[in-house]
Amino acid sequence: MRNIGIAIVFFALWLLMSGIFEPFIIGLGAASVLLTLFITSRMDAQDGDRVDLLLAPVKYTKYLAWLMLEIARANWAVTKIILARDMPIRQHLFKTPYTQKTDVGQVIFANSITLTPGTITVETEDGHFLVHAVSYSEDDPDALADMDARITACETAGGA
Amino acid sequence: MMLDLFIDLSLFTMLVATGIAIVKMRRLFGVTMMAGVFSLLSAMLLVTLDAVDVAFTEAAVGAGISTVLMLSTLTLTSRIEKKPVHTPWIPLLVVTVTGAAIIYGTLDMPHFGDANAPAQVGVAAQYMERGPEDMDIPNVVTYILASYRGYDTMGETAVVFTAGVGVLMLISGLRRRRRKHPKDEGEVG
Amino acid sequence: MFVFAIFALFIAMVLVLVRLYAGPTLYDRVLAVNSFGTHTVLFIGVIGFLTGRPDFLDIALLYALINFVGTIAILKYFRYRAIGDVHQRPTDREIGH
Amino acid sequence: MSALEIIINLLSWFFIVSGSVFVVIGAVGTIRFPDFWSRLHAASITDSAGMILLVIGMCLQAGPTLVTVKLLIIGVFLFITGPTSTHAVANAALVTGLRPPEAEGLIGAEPEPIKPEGDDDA
Repeated sequence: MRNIGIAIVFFALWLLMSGIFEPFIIGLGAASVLLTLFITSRMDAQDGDRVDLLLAPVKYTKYLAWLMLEIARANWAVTKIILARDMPIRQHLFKTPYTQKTDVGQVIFANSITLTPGTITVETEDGHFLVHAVSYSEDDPDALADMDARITACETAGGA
Repeated sequence: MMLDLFIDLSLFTMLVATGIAIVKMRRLFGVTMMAGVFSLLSAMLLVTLDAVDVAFTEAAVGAGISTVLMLSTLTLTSRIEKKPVHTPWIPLLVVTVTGAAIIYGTLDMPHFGDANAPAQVGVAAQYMERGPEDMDIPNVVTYILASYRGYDTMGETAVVFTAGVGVLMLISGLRRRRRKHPKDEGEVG
Repeated sequence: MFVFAIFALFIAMVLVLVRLYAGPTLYDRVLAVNSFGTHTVLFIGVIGFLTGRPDFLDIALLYALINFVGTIAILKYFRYRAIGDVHQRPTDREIGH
Repeated sequence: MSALEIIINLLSWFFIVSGSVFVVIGAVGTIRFPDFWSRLHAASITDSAGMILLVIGMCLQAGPTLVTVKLLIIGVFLFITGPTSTHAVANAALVTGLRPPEAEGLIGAEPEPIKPEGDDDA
């Protein structure tokens, strides 16, 4: 089941990247997809290290749209700082707790923090991230907690 | 046309500036980073010259592997380049003379994209004509390299592969030997 | 408009090169190279559109991959060495303060 | 030229020009900001706003072709790897002992001491 999904994704990627729909070329693509599948399944049997995407698709799409708005706003804020004559920088390193249960959720949270300019995830520790802000304001922890709650709502299952 | 010239000139200016900076810089880590940028710039030039396949190679070798290899080398040596003991004038003279000779040589070369250039009048025309029927592969460079010059390419690939394996063995061997001294005998990350 | 984008990318590249040369810390340089890599990817994409043949995007994709792998390799090397043996941590002087 | 084409052209003009402006602003920030930690934020403007706007603009120019698909793949890839490499730079700097300067009246959080051996989660 899982392998079939991987094969479909790989083959679609091949077709889209090559853009040539001739039998010979498509055959080569199929052969390389099969080879890749063979290698990945062997690797999987070796360490069993897999990543499961336990996310609700619709909610996650909504979250991405919201994130885009956030990115736009944050970009504008940092742009103003860069272009201001006196550059009102107020740097601060602070801790932000996370509530996601899955690895993927935590990665999404950490990357979302970094994607919005002005805040960068610097270090991951048990139960919280270290976040660096270039112009820290007292509302920042609340804004990050809001983002955290939104991502946690996207998770469908609570595996470790 | 003007725009092409402008793009080429800007890229070349940045390339030369990076080259001078590499020569001037004593901090070897900075040199490594500069070399990465140098390779990125030359790849951009290759793209503007339509040499897409060479740009591919430059991406994999120049920007990817060589930076990592240079960093691994940096772990084995010091971080600051030593001051040269000899005067720079004789090397500069040699380089200037060589450069002048090369530029003099290019005067005889055909222009870029000249249809009457020796490279174009040989078998190239036949390859271009017959290739699509013989091979049924849409990319010209690919079918010439993989079929008409198949043995040549195989030999090249073997040489490059051997060199790569050799370098990797050298580096990993050195690291293991150095690691034997401290307390952590067993585990090699 | 693509001409405008090319101009903007060139200006950005020059500025980043200045930062790369000036340093001062070694992480500034890594950051500059990473930024320059993003500029390269965008430049290759834009130049494809400018010349009317956007087939060069394969190379842009390859550069995106290589740039990421390269940056991670560089930083993994720093972090790993700093963790592996505390005495080998680069001192402030070596980092370039 | 139909009305739709004009609208799409205008939109892609808008996206590409604003993307270019953000790329330049990010680069200006890397020059103007006083220290490494603030420069990180400037560089991430290029990675997020500049990249996203330019890719969207190019997608609009390309229309519904395979080129758009490739551009989207590049965009998604940079969208994921951009912040990851920014994080990696910041993390390496923190681990090797480079601490950000704190603004007045703020006390920065100290990272937990690194376990000496075998905790390489990177």
